[in-house]
Amino acid sequence: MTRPAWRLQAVSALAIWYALLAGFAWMAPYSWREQHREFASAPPTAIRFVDPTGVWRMPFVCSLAPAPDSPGSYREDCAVRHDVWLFGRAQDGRMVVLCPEQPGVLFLFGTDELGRDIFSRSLAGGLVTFATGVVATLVALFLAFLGGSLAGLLGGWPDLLISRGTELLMALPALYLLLALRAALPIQTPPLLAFALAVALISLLGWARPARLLRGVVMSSRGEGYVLAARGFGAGPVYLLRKHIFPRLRGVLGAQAAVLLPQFMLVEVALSFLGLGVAEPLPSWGTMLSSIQYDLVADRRSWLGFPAILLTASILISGRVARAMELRSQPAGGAPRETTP
Amino acid sequence: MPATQTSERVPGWVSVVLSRSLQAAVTLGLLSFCSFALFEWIPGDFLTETAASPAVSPETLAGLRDRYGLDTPLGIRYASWLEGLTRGQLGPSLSYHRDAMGLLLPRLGATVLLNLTALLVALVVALPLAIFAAQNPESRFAGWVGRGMQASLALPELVLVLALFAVAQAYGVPMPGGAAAPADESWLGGLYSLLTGLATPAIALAAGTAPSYFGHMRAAWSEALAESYVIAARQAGLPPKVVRWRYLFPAAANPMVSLLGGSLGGILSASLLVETVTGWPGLGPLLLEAVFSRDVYVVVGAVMFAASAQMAGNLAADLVILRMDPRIRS
Amino acid sequence: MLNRKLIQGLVFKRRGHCSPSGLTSLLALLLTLLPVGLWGQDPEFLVSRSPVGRPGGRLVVSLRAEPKTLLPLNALDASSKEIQGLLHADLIHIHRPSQETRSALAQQWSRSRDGMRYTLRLRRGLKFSDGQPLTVADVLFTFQVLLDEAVKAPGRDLLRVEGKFPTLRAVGEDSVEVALPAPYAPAERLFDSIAILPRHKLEAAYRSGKILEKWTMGAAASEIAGTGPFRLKEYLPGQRMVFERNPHYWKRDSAGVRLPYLNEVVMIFSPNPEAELLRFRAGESHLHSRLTARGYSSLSGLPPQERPMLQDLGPGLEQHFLFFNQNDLTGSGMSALLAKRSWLQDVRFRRAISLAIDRAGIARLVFQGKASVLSSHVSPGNRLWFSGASSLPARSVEEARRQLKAMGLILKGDVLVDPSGSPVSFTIAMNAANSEQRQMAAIIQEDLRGLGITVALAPLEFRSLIDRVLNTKDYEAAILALRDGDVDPTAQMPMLLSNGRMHFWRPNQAQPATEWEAEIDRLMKRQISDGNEKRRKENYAQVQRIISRELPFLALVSPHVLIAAHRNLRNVQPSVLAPHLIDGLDEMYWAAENNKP
Amino acid sequence: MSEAILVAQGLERRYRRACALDGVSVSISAGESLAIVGESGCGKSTLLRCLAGLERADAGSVHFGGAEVSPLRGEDRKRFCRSVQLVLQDATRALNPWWSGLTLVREPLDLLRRDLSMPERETVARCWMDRVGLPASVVERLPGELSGGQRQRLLLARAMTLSPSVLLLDEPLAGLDPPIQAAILELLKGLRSERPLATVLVTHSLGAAAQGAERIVVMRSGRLVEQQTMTAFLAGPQDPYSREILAGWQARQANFVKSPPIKSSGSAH
Repeated sequence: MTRPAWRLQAVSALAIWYALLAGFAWMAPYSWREQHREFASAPPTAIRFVDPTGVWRMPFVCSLAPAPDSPGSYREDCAVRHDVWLFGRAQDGRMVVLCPEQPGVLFLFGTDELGRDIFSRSLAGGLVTFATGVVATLVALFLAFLGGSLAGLLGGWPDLLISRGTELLMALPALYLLLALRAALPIQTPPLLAFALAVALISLLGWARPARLLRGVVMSSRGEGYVLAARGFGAGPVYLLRKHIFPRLRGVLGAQAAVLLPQFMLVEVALSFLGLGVAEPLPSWGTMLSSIQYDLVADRRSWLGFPAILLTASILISGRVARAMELRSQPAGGAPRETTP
Repeated sequence: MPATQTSERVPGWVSVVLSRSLQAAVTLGLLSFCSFALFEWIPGDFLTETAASPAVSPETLAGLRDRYGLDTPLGIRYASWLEGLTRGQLGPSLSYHRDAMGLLLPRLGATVLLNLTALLVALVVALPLAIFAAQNPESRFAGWVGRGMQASLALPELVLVLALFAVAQAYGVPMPGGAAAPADESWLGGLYSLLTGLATPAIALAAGTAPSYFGHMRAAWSEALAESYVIAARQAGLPPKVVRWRYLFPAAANPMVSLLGGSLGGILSASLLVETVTGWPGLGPLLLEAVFSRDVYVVVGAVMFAASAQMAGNLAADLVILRMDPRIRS
Repeated sequence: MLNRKLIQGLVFKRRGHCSPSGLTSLLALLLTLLPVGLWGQDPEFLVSRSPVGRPGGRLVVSLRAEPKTLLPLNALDASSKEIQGLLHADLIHIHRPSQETRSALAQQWSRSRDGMRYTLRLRRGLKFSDGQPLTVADVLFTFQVLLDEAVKAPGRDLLRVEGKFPTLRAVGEDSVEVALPAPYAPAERLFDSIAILPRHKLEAAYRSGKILEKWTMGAAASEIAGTGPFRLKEYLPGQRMVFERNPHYWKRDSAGVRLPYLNEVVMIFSPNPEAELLRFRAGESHLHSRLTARGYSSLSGLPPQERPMLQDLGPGLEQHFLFFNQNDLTGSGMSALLAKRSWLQDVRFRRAISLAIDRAGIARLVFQGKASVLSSHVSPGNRLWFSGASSLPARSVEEARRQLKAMGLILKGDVLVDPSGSPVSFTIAMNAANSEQRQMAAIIQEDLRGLGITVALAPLEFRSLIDRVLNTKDYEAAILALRDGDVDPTAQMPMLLSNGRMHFWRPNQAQPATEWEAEIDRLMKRQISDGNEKRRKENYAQVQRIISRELPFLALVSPHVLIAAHRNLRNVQPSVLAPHLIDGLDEMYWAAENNKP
Repeated sequence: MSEAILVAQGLERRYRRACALDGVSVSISAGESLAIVGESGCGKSTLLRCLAGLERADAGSVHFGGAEVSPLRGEDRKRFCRSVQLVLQDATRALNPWWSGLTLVREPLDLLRRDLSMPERETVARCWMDRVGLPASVVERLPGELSGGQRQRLLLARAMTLSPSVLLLDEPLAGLDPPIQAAILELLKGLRSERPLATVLVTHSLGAAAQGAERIVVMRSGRLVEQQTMTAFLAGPQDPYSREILAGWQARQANFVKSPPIKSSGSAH
């Protein structure tokens, strides 16, 4: 496969992945905040094709009822069947992917402690996690581009200042900045905004590493003969940046974006593990994962790990894009060779 | 020419170290001051929780405030901290009632132990596989190893820790993180408990770094295989073993060494979250606890250690590159 | 995950009222007569009432956090206090399972007729763990240090009665007399957990003003001496502490064997509950006193030959509650809060919210049924003081709607609006590290959505939260938890009195802002100086009634205390009072040889 | 001799410890062709960059048409850039590897001849590419796809688009095969015959210098050791170092009688 085609494929895989996530979140069987308190901690609902008499039927789910003796366990009664429709209409009139006939319930990956559908929450949570990753990546890349190219182009004391500054930022524990931030915000700040600010703050700290990388690229570009030649034609720094350096940076920026996106998504997860993630009832992969930690050990409810699978898949795809982007930082004709034919 | 080169190089090397150390000192100074100032800014201080306890009267609180120097202006506290630093002290831990240095050192040891173990695991797994993959690029196994490494890179540390916990509980494998009590007094029992405690965090960390060693080593090895002097050596009929260890390995080791230098910089900061989640008794849990309890000197001390290690690692990596790359050297 | 128990720090010091039971005095009398001739140099033992056990063995316990200090004077955190119980002993001890006071280092005590003077007689032949004798001088030294203003020991205020401190003097060779500045009903409970310090180890440091720098975690084991059942053997920072049997301990069993039975106790530190549970299940630790409901059910699902001893002790003293900002905010500049004041500070609003909250749902979903619904601030776990006087009206969304309508808050479509037309919405702040409170808040949020009220949640880091509630007062509503150290209502004074610093909803009032707060002040002050237990209980029941009528805070649930111990351990005496298990370590023993590590 | 247009006086330039230029004065007259010869690292390239205004000397000055170069800004600076063009050493690196041949040649025009419209600039660029003998296909090719000689021609074309009065060439022949070297030198000669163009050719090869210049300057460790007309130099240099390199070259000439007169690659050091 040729390089551009491979690159295109990787990028579109990422796009398709998140489009699918968004689409399914839109058509999730349940709302991410709906609490089915009578079905708390329910295991995944099985979609069946064979009824107890051994007859093949259209896909259906059995009627579910809490077991009277122990909380968190449920009994299926397959004498009462509810058909499952692909793309049916839910009670509230929404079009949903998998729709059980009322009053049947269908929890593809079970429910959490409050009886919320994990499948629906994972999809919506993915969007929250993804959005925070994208916001943080954009902010960080913009700052990195600014800082890195300034340091690399100007050299001298601006370079020294920016280089040491980034070192400082990299060493600063971001954690207590976050503590400070949420504590300093007005209490009425909407949770999502507060969280977005926290993420923006992380990216304010996260730009240091890509900035150093970009500075290196700018530095080496600055020493390139063609940049020197352009200066011989009277080119100013803005022209050099725009015409000669930025095209080289573009590939690096793209690769960095693909590297930073999963990194910042993982920051979201880490924040949630420390209890500083997005507030309930808004789901995110981070909050969902941090809340299952104990359950995984205490109960054998492995299906709770569904968001972990989605998260890993997202990072896998991002990694592919990063590698595709790195190839872009080489000219299409291949690097010029020293020898003459 | 070689003579002039060495005489040129040593002063260059020294001057790089000197100027970088000076810059690092300035950065560390700024960093410590920023850390102090940030703590000033965060609402609540060490005594907030004590103040919420009805058992303590306002007079006692004022006394404690005075004893811990919480009302002293920031500048003065910072100055006295710097002064203590010259005597090898990091300031008193408010909750542990002792100098932060004595508190931090054992934890630093644990963190270093964990990171070195993880590094060792990563290298032991990644390098042979990388060499195999480079030597047999067409083999099916190499393809699967490459894919596995990509997956391992994508697997977040925290998810891996969760998975390991789940496995540990499902199969009764005794490998929760952190330090356990040895079952008996013998050194064997101590070692066993140490290893079971190390397993989860070390595996989680190694899984994240091994793919990068694998990738770099595979690339370096295949590049070295294509070098003309290596091809010449093979055509000359040198035994494969000699070619591997005398020709290929040194050539491929170069990028690895600079990569290692870089990862040694993170030896005190790379594992904090994993330590916290698995309960390994390193810097991570202590730092988090100190942040939550506003134990300012412990936090500043830990940050200083981590930042110094980071900068020393960066410097070491640069020096290694300086030494190994003939182009930069001349 | 971390600091999951936000209640850290809100630990109330135990105080209480109880006179020595007749049985104790009789036993003590018998004991003073018996041993003199029989054991010669041996101390005047306290004889355990538990079954006789077999000596030997090693026990591993996991602590949630590392202790911060070995010096009892400095101990503020829960772990340090737990360690203190192993290393040191007090004069009079609150027996945790029965919640009553019992004799400890003080062999017997008497109270003067006016209730102002207590005389405590020490056991004869007491020795510290390093073999040095314990005398009256050590007791006087301990109190001198504790009460010394210059030392600034955090525990000093626990001894404050009516703003003044008691004075001590020696009476004869083996007794001390404690003179209280005012009559104080629960005075005996004051002595619990005041560790008697060895003068020979600490006096020099005290004289040079450096006593608080002694006995840090880095201190050598030989420097530390105490009268507890164990003494320090080894400390590995961040990993574990090892304690060995104190050969000079002052208790024996009824067969004459000196306690403790266990040779060694190892404390390991498991900051995260997952590792703690995994370790316990793997048999690497032997006691678990902080089981969650899930952990409990997972352990009870083990096959019988592996299943540990499990016990649900019922509701503990820990309770979660929701409250609204009732501070007078005029001139504070918090306009958003001021605009909501008219309904946020209305008792009918609180009643409506209380009616709408699904407390049973919280107990069932968040705690898997291992929690009790609260009707007032006194948990049913408080056996001595729970009155049952207040009952909770049944949950009723219709009734809540009626209450809100009566206030002039009406539904417009799906949204409840106040008379000025702006929607009724507020933010609940809670401890970010406490996942249970986050879930409670999510349930409340969903419940109130049914009333048309939009609730936002703001998880805050714990100290920031406390700072907001008590200092800046910039919050609308908050969920907090309290865990009382003792059952006596005196422990609640700083919260119940209107000038109290812990009067969460409106702290430090110069004058009681409302008539009912003034009434509570009067009742609480009356009960403290009253020697008559029945009248005290009546007064306190009245306080409970007022609280459930005015609802300054909405008590939600009280989680059950769930404990587990290795199935071969005997003499395990769990209690709802903290520490739930390790207070009885001196009497615990291993039943079978094969579990003696 | 016509008037001097580019004059350097007492140039000094230091890098860290090493001294690249140590009091160099040289003047270039309109239309003349000058060769600067010396071994690698003697400061030739630094001198050239100082002359082109790309580097500032630590001491001394460069004057162009009577005005000092380093303080020039704005339009004056542009005028100077148009008049004095530098063709950089190492054609591989002097060309942006992402740009096509035409864009590369057009770049100086884009920067300095905004007065021309885009089609006009393209016409000029194509015209020059044609003049230096590049095939039409180069227009769309990337530098990585060209041969070394083609790249060198591209550089020449690009410098010539501005019709400069001084062309500074830094080792234009390095790494090229002898026939191509000769062709490039021929091309230069042709260019000079068409217009008033002064060329400064920096090289370490005496043969190239002898072929491509009328006057020669010999440099050694940052100093000028000899300044002569080419004929006088070939007849008998004054400086012992110059004599040494001339002798070395002549000896090699004798060894390869049959080979073309310019034999350079890499044997001078």
